[in-house]
Amino acid sequence: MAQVSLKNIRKVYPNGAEALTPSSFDIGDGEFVVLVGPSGCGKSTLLRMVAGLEEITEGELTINGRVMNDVDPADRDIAMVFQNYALYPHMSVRKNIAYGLKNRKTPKDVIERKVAEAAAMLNLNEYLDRKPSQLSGGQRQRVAMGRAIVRDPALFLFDEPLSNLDAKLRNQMRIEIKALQRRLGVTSIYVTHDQVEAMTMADRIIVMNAGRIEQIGTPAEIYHRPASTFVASFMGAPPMNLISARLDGGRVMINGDTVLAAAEGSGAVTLGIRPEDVVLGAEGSISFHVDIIEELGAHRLLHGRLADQEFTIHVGKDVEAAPGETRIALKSDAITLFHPETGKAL
Amino acid sequence: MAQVSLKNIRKVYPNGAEALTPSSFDIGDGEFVVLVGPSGCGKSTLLRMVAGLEEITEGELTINGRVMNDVDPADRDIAMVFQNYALYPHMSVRKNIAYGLKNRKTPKDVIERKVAEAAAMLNLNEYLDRKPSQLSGGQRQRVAMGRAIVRDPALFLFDEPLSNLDAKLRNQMRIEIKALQRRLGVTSIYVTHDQVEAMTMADRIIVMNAGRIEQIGTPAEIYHRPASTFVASFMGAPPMNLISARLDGGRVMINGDTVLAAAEGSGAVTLGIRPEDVVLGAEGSISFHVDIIEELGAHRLLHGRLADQEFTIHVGKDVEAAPGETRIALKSDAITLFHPETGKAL
Amino acid sequence: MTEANAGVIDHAASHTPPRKRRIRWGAIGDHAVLIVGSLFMMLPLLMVLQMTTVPDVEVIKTGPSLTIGHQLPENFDKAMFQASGFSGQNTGLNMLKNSFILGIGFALGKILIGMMAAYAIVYFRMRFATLAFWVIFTTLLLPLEVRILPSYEVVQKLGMLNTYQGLIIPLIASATATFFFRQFFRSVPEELVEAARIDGAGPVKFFIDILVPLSRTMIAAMFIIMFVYGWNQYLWPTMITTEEDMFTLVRGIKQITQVLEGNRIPEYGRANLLAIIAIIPPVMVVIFFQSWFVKGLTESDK
Amino acid sequence: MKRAGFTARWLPILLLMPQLVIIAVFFYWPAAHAVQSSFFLQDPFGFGSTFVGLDNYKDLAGNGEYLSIAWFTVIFTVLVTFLSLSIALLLAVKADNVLRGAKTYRTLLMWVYAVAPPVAGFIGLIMFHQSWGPLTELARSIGWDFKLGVNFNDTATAMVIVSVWKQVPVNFIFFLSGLQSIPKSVREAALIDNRSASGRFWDVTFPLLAPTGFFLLITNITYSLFDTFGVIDTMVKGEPGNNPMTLVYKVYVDGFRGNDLGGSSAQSVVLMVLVLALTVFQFRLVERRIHYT
Amino acid sequence: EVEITWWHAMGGALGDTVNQIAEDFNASQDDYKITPVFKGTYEETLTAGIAAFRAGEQPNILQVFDAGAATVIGAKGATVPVQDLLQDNGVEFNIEDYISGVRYFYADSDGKMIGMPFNSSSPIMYYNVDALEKAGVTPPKTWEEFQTVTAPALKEAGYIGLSQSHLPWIFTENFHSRHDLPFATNDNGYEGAEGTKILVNNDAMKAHFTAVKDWKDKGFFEWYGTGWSDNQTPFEEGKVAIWLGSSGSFGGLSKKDLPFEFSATFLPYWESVTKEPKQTFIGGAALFAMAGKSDEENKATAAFFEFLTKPETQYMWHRETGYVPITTAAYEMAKADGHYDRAPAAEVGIKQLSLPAGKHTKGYRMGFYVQIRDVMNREYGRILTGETSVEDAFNNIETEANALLERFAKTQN
Ligand SMILES: Nc1ncnc2c1ncn2[C@@H]1O[C@H](COP(=O)(O)OP(=O)(O)OP(=O)(O)O)[C@@H](O)[C@H]1O
Ligand SMILES: Nc1ncnc2c1ncn2[C@@H]1O[C@H](COP(=O)(O)OP(=O)(O)OP(=O)(O)O)[C@@H](O)[C@H]1O
Ligand SMILES: O=P(O)(O)OC[C@H](O)CO
Ligand SMILES: [Mg+2]
Ligand SMILES: [Mg+2]
Repeated sequence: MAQVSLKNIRKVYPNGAEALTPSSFDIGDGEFVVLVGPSGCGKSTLLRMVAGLEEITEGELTINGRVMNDVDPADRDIAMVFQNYALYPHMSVRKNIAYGLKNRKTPKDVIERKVAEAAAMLNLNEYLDRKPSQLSGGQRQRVAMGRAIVRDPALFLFDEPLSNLDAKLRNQMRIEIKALQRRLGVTSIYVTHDQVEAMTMADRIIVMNAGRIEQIGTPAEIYHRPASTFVASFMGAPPMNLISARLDGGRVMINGDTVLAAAEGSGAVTLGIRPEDVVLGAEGSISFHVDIIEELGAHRLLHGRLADQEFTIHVGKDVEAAPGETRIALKSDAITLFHPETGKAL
Repeated sequence: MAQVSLKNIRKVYPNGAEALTPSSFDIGDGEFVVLVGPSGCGKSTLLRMVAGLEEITEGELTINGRVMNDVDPADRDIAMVFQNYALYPHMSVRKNIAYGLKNRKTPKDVIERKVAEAAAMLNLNEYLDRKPSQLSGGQRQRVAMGRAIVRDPALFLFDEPLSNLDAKLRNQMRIEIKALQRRLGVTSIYVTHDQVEAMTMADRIIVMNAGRIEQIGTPAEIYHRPASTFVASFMGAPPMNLISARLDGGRVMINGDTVLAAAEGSGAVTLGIRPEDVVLGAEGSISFHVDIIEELGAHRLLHGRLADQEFTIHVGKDVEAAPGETRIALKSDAITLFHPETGKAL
Repeated sequence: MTEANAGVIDHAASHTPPRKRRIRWGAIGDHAVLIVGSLFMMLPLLMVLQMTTVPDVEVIKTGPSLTIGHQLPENFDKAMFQASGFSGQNTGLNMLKNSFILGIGFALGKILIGMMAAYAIVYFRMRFATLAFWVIFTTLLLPLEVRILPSYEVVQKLGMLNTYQGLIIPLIASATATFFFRQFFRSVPEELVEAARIDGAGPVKFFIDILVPLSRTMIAAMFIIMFVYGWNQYLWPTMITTEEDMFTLVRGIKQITQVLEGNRIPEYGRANLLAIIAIIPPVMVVIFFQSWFVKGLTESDK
Repeated sequence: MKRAGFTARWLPILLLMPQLVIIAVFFYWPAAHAVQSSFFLQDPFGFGSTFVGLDNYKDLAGNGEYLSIAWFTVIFTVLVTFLSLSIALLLAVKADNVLRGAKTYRTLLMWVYAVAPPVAGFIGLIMFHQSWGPLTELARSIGWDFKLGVNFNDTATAMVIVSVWKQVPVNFIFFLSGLQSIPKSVREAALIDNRSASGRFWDVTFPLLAPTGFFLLITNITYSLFDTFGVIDTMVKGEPGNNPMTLVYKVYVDGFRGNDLGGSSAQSVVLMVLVLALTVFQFRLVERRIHYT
Repeated sequence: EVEITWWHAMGGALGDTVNQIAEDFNASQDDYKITPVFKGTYEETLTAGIAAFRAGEQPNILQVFDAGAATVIGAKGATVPVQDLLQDNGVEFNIEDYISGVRYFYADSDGKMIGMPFNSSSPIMYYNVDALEKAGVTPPKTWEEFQTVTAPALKEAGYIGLSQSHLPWIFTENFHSRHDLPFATNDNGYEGAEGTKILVNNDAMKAHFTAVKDWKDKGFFEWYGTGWSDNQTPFEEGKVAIWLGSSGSFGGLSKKDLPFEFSATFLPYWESVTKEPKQTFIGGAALFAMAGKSDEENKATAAFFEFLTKPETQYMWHRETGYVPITTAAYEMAKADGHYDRAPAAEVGIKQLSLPAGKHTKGYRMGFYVQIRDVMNREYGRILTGETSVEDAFNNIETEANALLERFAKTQN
């Protein structure tokens, strides 16, 4: 178990690229923190600095109060699951899992027991003597997990561990990892660019963008109170609708229709609303044109245009809908307003 | 445009493996048919036989009434999009797209026009002179599409074209492909093992399992009236709940609670119900234990146990829920019953 | 062994304001080993080069030394433009030409024939595939040396003594390039041939339009390996060329070093310079293509 | 064979033709000829010959000198292969480690690749010259009275050193590419799992180089057996005497110098069989080798 | 103009002289043109010639050395005997014109000359005049003198007494002729390959090598390897006072501008073996006219041979290289020209060849002799490095050589 603290950590690569502007945050004992953000925003860089695989340019990294900047990766008591598993291709599953323990001079019987436990937990019993090349993607993923968990580390690091899996397996593994972390109570940092993973697994989410931290918060905060249009559009599938609106005399207007009655300030504003917070119905105050209906079994997505801007609505499977003109209303308590230029939440 | 018809098509590989038991179906002009099924069930085999890349062991394949069994792939007037795109790595995007036309001795100016049209349609204008290695996954995917559409083929074949993309891009491409096919009206066969793709794109879905066709039907039929437990559990994410029940005197009982009043027959039965067809509430007739709540933003999944069997419920984001004991009701019109052994719908 | 990532850390360190500057003994050790290794490889060549700059009389007395003399231009003239034989045709220049013809002809021939055969083996369903495979690959590791006398007679029977064909073709009769191309073709994604077939490309078109361009780096790697191999041939050219205008450099050097055994002042300057000249073209090829070479080798192993 | 191979009937035959014809004419025909000659004793000029059955082979088997040359060949091959592989591996690992100057080292280390074996032998003669060879002097400075061409072991040492020197660059290049194709993340995983650098090397890097290593092993064995011919020929200065020599050089000495066609053909056949076994071994292993991806 | 080729093994300064002869011949007439090609060592030249002959691509003239004589002469039909060649083409031939030592080495058992002696040499003793003076000794006449007087004094003076350049040629073949010992059965092999056995395993030889090894241990003698120049170089460097080499090396040595004065004299002999030392075998090589050539070309070859035997050509060759003049006429011309007054050492070779002949001094004729020499070299090397005993070495040489002779006999059917 560990508390991890980053103080003004900054990373400049030898070629001069600043992959991370000075950033700070603390992670509590047993907490599960998810780093999300688009490709190239610096997630892996941050994680790799914590792991010790990348030198820290500036700032201080402490784990349980001890400064770790110059400590060897093997001495940080961490376990890491790599995006592409990074299994040792020439070792059997058993050896892969045991390797980290062996190097820590764990007694043979302890190793055996731990490997057996992990294998049982991950349903890998039958595969212990296979080589990684003989496993399917999901099985490999589980071996990578096994290698991490047998170690009982103070800190788990995950770098997009599920991104190579197909959707079905990804769903399944997501639940397993989360359950496992709960059970073991190990502090974890989890990198992903998949917002579903972030939402379902995190205690807290850190949203990054272009080397900066955009927002830190619980999944609900991030989802419902995004700190910027970036966060709003990055989280959620489909993402929050962002529509240009005008704020005028306490009212927010789109194309002349009032959508929200009580707001302060005036001038151009960006209005954000999640597709599921839109109500479809003749009584709605705004007109909306449905172009495509996506049937997703449990619900439907109506893609269309509102005041000539793209707009998506999420409706239950029982709600009647057809392409063409219709009317909608926005749930007023679900509306977030953003500064039209900076994109920051107002 | 083409009508495709398979009559008792069978495939035995040289090593004796029967990848496809004799199967028949017809595809109408302009229809979009999706083949789904787990890995190894024979989807690619079937598609490749249609393409002419694999010899047909038995049966007859006709396209527009003409028997095609022995016709060269190049002469079948088809275009195929491969799982990993199979772009020619050394050719520019433009050349990749034009290659098939060039081989058919299409005049230069026609090629140019067609490539320009396709590029415009797929938003590839700026990339025409790049090599595939300089493109992102989504862009490559679009090049692969471009290569197929310039050909104006009678038949499109897609073999898991999206499975290498990340979730976000996959969602986006899914919509684009479907829109394109609508626009061009070309008959299409689309292989996937992703049920979301199948549900959203198909006019008709063919569900395969272990070399056999399990069910053919519209997405709604497949989703709501699965012909077997296999189809039920394969389609939908999360999949349909399948619970052992007893049919007794016209009633379906789980653990002594009646869940459905009007049914014929008697004895053990498997009851299927989709997670979204379960109603949560104190007035529910059945008791359910919630273990984990997955917060998905727009909705939540409650994973738990019903009569000691795994069970998942889909609830809106506004529905109150907490781990622990609760009560549920099943929407009776949404229940499907299956034979407990054969798994066929009753 | 030192830390596998020492280089990475070392590199980044230069941009870090010195917190606690750790001396990277590992990195220093790495460099030390590499420097010693480079010296081991290069020093002999440098010594040979030095010896071409001083008069032969001095060389026979002292061997390589640190003095740089003025003999180089004269030796160069001797090596390149003066024939060592009666016919006046085996000048360094002429031998250089022959070496190029042998090196390039051999490399190209081998690549062409190897590619064609590998293509047939990998991409076609054939009845006698296994037989063809073994017939070809039995020759993989067997060099000409062990059957050189009968080979000589065959070449003679075909009237190819003292011809470039006679020099080149028998050397091509082994399957190394075919083997490499086969390995490479097998690693080319299956879908490419399928896509091409659907795009209406027949076997010839596929080969020329897709496979050959795809094999570029592999061809480059092969070219280097084969060029160097052909260029460095010694015994075979010695046998097969009896006319001095057909001599290659390596064969010529041997003749000159043999003179070291003779009765007058050994022509160290000329021999050494020819040795250096014989090294330069293949080295240029290696260095010029090196990134492709390494890439070709790496990719072929996928 | 590709799954969707072409079915054309004549084209593949046409494609194979050049290779098959060349192999038939310049490989199988001479090889068959060698086999045939090995059963005869032949006048060098080709005027007379006597069928002697297996005598030539029996003579070999009973010839102590031949057997000790075979034994020397084994030792020489093992030494050259082992040393050139291990030095190259060491250098490749180091070159892979350093970022600064990596390209310079690589270029410097590649040069000798282009040196022809006889030229390497010639350079060896200079380096080990009896009166002023720099390496002779080096040896003398440590009290080793090195005598090329006189002392069997000294000559063998020089031959090994020159052969290794010539071969290190090729191995280096292959090892370096091999190292560079090991996924970075696997090495990083090891960094977390094992704090000992040498442990990481032997547990992870080394086994992952195995395919490259195996391929090189075969190449180096054939190099030591055959391509060192030029080195040896130059270093013995045309006089075998009591100098070390390998089997292929012995073929040359008996067949070329001595014009004993029957005897040297028998030796050729022995070598061919040996190498054939090596080829089969290579294919069985290479084809079966685990694909680590 | 008829063109003919000549493959030879004359490298370095010798090669230059060969080229000179060829140019002179080409310039002397307009009907023929000869092109000499250097083919490497004697062994390589012979092999190249044989391979080419089998291929039908043989040169007109092939230089074959003493050790290859049995091979080329045994293969009847490979060459045109020079005697026939000359006579058929109207060139006068009289074997008596040749000096006695060279007449029969390259002749068949009937005494017909098959190969044309060209570069005939004799192993002689070169010595460093300065060194011997310094040590206060004269060149040794006998090995007894060498080991008791010369060598110790030279050692005292800081020299290694002796080195030599060809153990089989000097210390074996010529050892036999100098002491008039039989070298092989069947009249040294002249009577045919069948049943010929080598007689090298005799007490005189063994005693000699025992002595040589002893000298080496005492620092009287040094052995620098099997290569010719390995052993010549230390003499040139002034480290070694006496060197046994070929009279054919004389030209080269003279041109080298050595930092000391050198001279030469006869090869020493063991007084304990004979009191009447005989002549030595001729060394070097002869030119063979290869068979299978057109009459025209043969005519050209004959013309060249005629040119070659001219006293002027022979004298020039002798003067430039040190190889002996093969005809009496040439010898006389050299004498008349005062060549030997200027360089007395140049005469040593021919004088030694003109010493009284013995029963076994005509020459020797053994097949696979190149390999037999290799065996000797190997075993001698082992004796000198202490890897084997003299006894074992000679047993080995005898066994292996006889096996080779037997094999060779089988090839001659
Ligand atoms: N070794 C390096 N040298 C220079 N720049 C680098 C290096 N590694 C990464 N970068 C740059 O640093 C930035 C952050 O990279 P990082 O790998 O942390 O992104 P990421 O958020 O993990 O992206 P992804 O989701 O694609 O994995 C990128 O712009 C990248 O190009
Ligand atoms: N060339 C072949 N030889 C023998 N068996 C084969 C061959 N190709 C495929 N099979 C087998 O045929 C069956 C069907 O394979 P197919 O590739 O059609 O599956 P799929 O449904 O496309 O699976 P996936 O979703 O994994 O692509 C599998 O059991 C497979 O192992
Ligand atoms: O050096 P040469 O020419 O005198 O020859 C010496 C011996 O006879 C060679 O066999
Ligand atoms: Mg990353
Ligand atoms: Mg498939």
